[in-house]
Amino acid sequence: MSDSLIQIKNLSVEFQTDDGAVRAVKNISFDIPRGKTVGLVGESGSGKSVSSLAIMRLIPNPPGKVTSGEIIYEGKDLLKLPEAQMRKVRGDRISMIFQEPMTSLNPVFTVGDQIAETLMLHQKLSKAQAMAKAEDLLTQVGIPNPKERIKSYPHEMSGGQRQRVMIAMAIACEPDLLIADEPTTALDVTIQKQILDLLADLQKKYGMSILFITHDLGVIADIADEVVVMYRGDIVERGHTENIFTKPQHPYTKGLLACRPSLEQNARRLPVVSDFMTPDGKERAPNTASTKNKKETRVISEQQPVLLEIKGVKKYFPLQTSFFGNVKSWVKAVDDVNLTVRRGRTLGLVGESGCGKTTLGRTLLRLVEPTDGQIVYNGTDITKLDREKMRAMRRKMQIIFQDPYASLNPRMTIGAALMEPMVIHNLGHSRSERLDMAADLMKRVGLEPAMLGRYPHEFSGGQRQRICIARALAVKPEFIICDESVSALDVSIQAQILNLLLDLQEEFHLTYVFISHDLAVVKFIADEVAVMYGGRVVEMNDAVGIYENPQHDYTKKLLGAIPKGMPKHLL
Amino acid sequence: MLKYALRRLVYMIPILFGITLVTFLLFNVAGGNPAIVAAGRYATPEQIAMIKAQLGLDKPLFMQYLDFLRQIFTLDFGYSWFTKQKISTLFMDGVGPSLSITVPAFLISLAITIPLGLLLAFFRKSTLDRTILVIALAGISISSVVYVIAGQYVFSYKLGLFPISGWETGWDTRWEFAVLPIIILVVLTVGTDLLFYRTVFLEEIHQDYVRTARSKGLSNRTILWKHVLSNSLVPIITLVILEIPTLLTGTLLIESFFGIPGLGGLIYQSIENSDFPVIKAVTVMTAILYMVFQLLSDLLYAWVDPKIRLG
Amino acid sequence: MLKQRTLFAVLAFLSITFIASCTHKVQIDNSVNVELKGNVKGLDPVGASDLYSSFAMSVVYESLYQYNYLKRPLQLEPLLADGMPSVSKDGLTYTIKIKQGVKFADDAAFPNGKGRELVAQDFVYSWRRLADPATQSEGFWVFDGRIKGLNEWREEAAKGQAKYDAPIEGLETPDNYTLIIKLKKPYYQLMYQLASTYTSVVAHEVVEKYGKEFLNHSVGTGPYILKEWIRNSRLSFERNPNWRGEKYPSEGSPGDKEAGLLEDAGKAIPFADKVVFYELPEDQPRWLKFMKGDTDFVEIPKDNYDGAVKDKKVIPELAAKGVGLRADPDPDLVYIGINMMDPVLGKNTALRQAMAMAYDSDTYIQKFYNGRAINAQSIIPPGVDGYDPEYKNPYKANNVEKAKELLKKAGFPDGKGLPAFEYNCSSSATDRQIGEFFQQKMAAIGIKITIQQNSWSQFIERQKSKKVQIFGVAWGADYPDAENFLQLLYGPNESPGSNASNYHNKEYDKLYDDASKLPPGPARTAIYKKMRDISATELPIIPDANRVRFQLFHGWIKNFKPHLTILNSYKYMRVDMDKKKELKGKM
Amino acid sequence: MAINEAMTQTLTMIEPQTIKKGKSLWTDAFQRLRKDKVAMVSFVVIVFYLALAFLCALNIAFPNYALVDNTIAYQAPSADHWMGTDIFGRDVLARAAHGTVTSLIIGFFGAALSILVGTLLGSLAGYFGGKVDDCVVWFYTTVDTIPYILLVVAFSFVAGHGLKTLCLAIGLTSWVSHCRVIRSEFMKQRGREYVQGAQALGAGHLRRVFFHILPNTFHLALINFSLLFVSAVKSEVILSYLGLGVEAGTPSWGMMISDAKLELARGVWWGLTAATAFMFFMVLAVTLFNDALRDALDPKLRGK
Repeated sequence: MSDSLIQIKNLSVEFQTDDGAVRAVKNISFDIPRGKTVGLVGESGSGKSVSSLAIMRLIPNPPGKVTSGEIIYEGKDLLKLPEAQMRKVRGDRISMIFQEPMTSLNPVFTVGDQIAETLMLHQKLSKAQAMAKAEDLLTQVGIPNPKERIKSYPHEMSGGQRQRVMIAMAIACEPDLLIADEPTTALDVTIQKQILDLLADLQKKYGMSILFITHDLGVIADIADEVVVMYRGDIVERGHTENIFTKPQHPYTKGLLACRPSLEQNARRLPVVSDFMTPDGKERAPNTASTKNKKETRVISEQQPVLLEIKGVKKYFPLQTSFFGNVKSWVKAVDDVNLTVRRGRTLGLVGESGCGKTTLGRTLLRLVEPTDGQIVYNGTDITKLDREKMRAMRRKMQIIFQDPYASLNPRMTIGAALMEPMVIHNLGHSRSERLDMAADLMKRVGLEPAMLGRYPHEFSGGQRQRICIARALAVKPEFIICDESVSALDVSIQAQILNLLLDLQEEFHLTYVFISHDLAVVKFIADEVAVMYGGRVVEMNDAVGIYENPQHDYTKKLLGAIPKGMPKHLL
Repeated sequence: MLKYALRRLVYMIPILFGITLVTFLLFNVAGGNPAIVAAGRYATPEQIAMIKAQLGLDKPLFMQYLDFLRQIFTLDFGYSWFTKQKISTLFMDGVGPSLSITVPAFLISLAITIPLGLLLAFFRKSTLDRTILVIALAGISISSVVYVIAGQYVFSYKLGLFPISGWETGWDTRWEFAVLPIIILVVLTVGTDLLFYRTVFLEEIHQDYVRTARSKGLSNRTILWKHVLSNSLVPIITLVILEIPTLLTGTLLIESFFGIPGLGGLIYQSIENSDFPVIKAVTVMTAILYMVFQLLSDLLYAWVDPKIRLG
Repeated sequence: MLKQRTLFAVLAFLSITFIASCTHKVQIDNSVNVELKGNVKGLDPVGASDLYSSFAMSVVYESLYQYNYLKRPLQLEPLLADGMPSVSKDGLTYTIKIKQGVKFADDAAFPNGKGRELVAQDFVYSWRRLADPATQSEGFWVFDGRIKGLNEWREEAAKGQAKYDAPIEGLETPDNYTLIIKLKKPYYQLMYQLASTYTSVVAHEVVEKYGKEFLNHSVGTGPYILKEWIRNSRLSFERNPNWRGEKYPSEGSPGDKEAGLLEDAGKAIPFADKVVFYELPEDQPRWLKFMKGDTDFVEIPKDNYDGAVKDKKVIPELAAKGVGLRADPDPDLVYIGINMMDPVLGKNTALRQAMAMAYDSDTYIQKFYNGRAINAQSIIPPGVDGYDPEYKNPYKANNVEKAKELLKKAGFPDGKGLPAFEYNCSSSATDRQIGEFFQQKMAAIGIKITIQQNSWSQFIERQKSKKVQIFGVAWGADYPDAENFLQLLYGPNESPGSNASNYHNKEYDKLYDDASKLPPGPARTAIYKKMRDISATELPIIPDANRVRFQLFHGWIKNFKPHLTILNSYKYMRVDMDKKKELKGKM
Repeated sequence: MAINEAMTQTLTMIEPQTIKKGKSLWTDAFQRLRKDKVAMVSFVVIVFYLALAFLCALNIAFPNYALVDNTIAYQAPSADHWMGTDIFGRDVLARAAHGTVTSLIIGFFGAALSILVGTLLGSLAGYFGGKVDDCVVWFYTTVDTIPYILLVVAFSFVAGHGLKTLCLAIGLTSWVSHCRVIRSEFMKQRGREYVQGAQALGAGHLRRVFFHILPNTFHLALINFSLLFVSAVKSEVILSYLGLGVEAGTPSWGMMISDAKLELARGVWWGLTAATAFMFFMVLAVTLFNDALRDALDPKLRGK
């Protein structure tokens, strides 16, 4: 009892929405031991963020309300504390960092001011003393030449650096508890590693407890001492990290662990949560037959001729234009890329944000006009085609975007969205015929045809991505670019979509170019993998080969940064 | 910064050119023949022709347009056709009274609406927010003409608190005449400004950095006054700067009704008498001022919002 | 803390100005305060085209003659002239003596700042300025085609720079105090023109020194000098220290003595130290300013009449405050003009007669002038020779039945087959209401009228370029002679001249030419009556009303006998200071 | 795989015709509107005004609005004339009621014209960018800098006075604000994935603009329409005061209010009160409804 810093006892939180009250957290209880890191894991909508906000009493009052429970800290129930005293706790004894570094810092104040503000508020330091302490804090969180950086503004720093500033602000008053709500989700995997290491060092140095909230089990394995798994507002499982990872009890935890594509195994199909648990939470014996068979590297056969050749493709964006408009300097987004894609196979394009993979994808479909180079599709160089011929070509090449919410017209029913490509390329002669084709497509991607009348906002992220796939299939394409098509989805949904893409590839022997920053996903789905960095392809090899013996040191650095997915001491 | 200012200035040339062209066409082509009016009650065709020559209206349109451009560059707009007064003096005489009504009203309205807007945004959806909102909307729903007419009748005549109309040029004596018009102008503008500021602050309050500030344990007042207000300065500056040129043209209604010799009255009078040189001069002057303040607001952006790098 | 401080600053500012405004001192000074219904354009005699500028200039500039302040009907008397002119038998040559020792007001333009003595050459200079095209003067009509050599000089001046030293045959100055005017044909209205503001005298030194700014820098021979002008708001004039002086008239018309208008007979004028003109275009502020006592007299707007006057007498509350009432008929005519060049209206006399018959001037006068006007029967207004009070225009009987018969006679029974006619007026609210009234009256017999409003100058322009069918307009006399109204229908004066109806009647024009050859007398009056009869039956214009000016004045203003044509009446007005102190307190 | 097979078998029996109707953004917005009491009250008031205008136009309601009777001019409110009579003895209440017709016409056509011009130019500038954008920006900055009154006056020089010119004048001088909004919205939507997706499907410019972007800016047009409607009704009053109002004789609130400048000093307050009251409730209703509409339609504000 004595070594736990904070006890949360049957806490529940409700939100008033348009159609009645929604219980986001259903009387959960867990403790946070002193000096330890507790990992709070669950998919979106599981209530993990809401619980952390409840500790800090930051739940926005008009819609949300804590309906029951206590949060005991140093003998006092934080929920009952008067606001004035709670303010003294916030930022001083308990502090918090958030997911979006880009918008969490005040854009119009310097970094130094924002850190100093906490010190001056809680420790009554003078401006000069606070600034000096801020400088020291910046060094602690690993920001180079803090003297100048103190005076710079948030927009002048990278995402990673901004997260470091947030951490500096949080630990300024050496709090007992640091709550980290998905701090690394928005960062690239290499930077994510540095932040996790930093948090671990600071924890040792100040002996503070950390409540680390994330949906990524790999990260939990790296950093957490204990794990709490949440599902739809309930805690389904709790325990030491090793037990959770080696001997998961609850079917949901099992499903969550299994459906993660991992670097070590070469599964042919990914199990999904529903393989382990019925929708109402009961255990289900998984028939692991289909998931057992290994994925062999499919040898290139004759039926798989070269479908797409990318020769010396470049795409430069003007950075600075002089007074009269002639460009002085360029951003080389895609710099002389040469690749080939064979029919029926999947080429993985992997790299961190800003490496040019998305721009390349858009250029292949001429959604963005290439500055130079040729794109030869089945023998014809599409960069030379005029509008009319290009339109015909577009039937064969399709794209699926990352953000399911933005890729469907919010004011068009799903049926209309599916039928639009048919109308454009006049497939099917009458409306009823097109309706039937649309119904087939819905079935094909595992959705009820009866939902054709619905609108995008009435579907979940995963369902919407299925609709986008169905829309792409409407024109019976040969080649589809998946631009980060699963990155925005929860792990379990991600697995369903990846399985669907593989089935479709087999059935319609489609050719994919799969773009992603998540190496594990690319390894699972791709036949060949190209690693991009700074607008260039630095290495290309088959999926298994790229992991076994990476050549280029950037690829090595990339692979090294990925959380192993198993607690360190077990590897 | 200078390069940006220079480029903005170059960008203004076509706009200024556009305005002079539109104003010129609007009045010279559509405006009819003012010489007839200037010839008086006993006009004869010869006299009209003579006056037309004097006013330079017999020159081809293109030449007239060149004269107009020359006037703009030398800022000497010649003489009013109707009153024969020098236009630049008319303009200078009018600026003083107009500004002494609009500037104080503008400042008072700012001093009321910004704190109130912040308050409403903070207590959004509360009864206080809804009641003040409905009152502001009700205020806007009554036409400004009603405020001016009823205002003068009730306050000046019935209650006798203020002089009915007239003006004094003395910097100490003019306030006696300016108080009621200022109060009416404040009442007219406070409604719309309050709604705008409330939406601006509402926008900012939902941002992530406010949640971070709250998590640092800052009090509501500091969050509002330090963080939210400083971030809302950009949209606020846009509105404030865009309103400044309108300050100059004064308020047509209030000036013509309270007998205040401002620019608003000048515009109304020149319209009534088809006094084109005055109309054209006032339009071009307001346009130039509008653009100068536009540039000013862009430069202010950079000072207030470091994100906007003026390269 | 920031918030409190700004709120506090705002409250402080408001309270200071509030207190300042309540304690504005009640000025009791020896000044005549006049309200003008429009803004003054400028103070240059050649630009005296509008009434308001003329009123303001009348205290500074003087002409050869002026109207006697009290005698009605109006009689001319010498002002700067030394006695009446001696006119040659053929009426073509006028010899005028100039008063000696008359000085211009002091001004920097004169050598060592002292106003120099007035000489005859000053008049020739002033009248050349009137003719000079560069001044774009609207007043040249007073001499246009009348004085030998002046029109030729004007054409010459139009070509290049006007030569002010070139001799003009018709204007000679044998010595400094004699002026000889030679006319092309007899022009009996000349005497009136020599009393108008257009022909008042200016000094060439002042014009040359101030050039285009002369209109803001008036230097004349009059009793007052300009002290301050806040444009579009207020002009104040102060007593001219070295004015030659003038006496208040010792006799007037019958009834003046009893009305106390001869108390100051023979005394030196001007009585008031200051004359202040307030430029107030809007009715409501003008009326409220008088009720507060800030101005001395006011023309009663139609909407405030019932609140101030009951059956031609001031209501008791105002009488208690010492407010008096004056009613003076003006030589002025409000009429509805019909464009005779219109194919339908112009050709069909019976149609015009029907419209006149259907029109109801009495209700018009009741509604828009609260009964303060006379139902005009013909083009000749009261107060000029040729006016016959008993004359009744047969077509002004306002008889709807007769009107319908006339309409049937005109070939359009109950208005069938008639196109809609357009009634034009200015954009003021009262003019619009008058338009609606006309529309209603015509609708009663089946004539459709649409109303087109324009800004004042647009309305004038459409009228002068013959684009209007029917229009509501008024004509104030420039000089007290029926000719000033009869010329409204004289053929050669068609638009853009003053004959806005573009009426051409050979017999009427011949009579007009004969009359202009005759000096004022019974023969000329007989011709005027014949012309009146022609216009009364042909009805190129429907005479509507002759307005009587009802003015309220405060108890402290003495010698108040206004007349529209007498502009320089302020020098005769006296302020009873202790009465003003007593009455002002009650406002 | 098992899951997919299971689902496909069970579903073949369902016929496509039994497609359940989805709840579009519009229905969702209107449902939320129905819950907002203030919005409902304002909606009822607006419907009342529309009905009144309709009845007046057909001369069913207040047919006596043009009945002249000079004997009873400027009568105070009494039993047979609830709001008294005007200068020609006409019933003030009837004229105020008929004034609704004029204001609705000016408000509706003025606002519709502004929306049309604003959307057209805004979409051109926002969608194509580059030279087209520069031209449109140049044009609307020019129009926006010229004082509003001068534009309306110049307009009435050319086209004379009257209801038609008033609608045109107001419509063609107040489209700039909407144009700016549509331009920035088009710029934002042009880059969105669903538009690029349509392009990938082979949709040309026309289809992308009319089927995709425009429907997603329609909610802005609706909100701006009610704002412009209110400003049109209010500018009619100011223009009537300046003598640029509707033809004399047509009943209009603007005329009644600007006549008050003459009548107030003589104690005739009912003309001003009637017109101001009628206008007050309509403008307030439209403004409150617009405020509620803005919250209901604006996706960002959902639930906050």
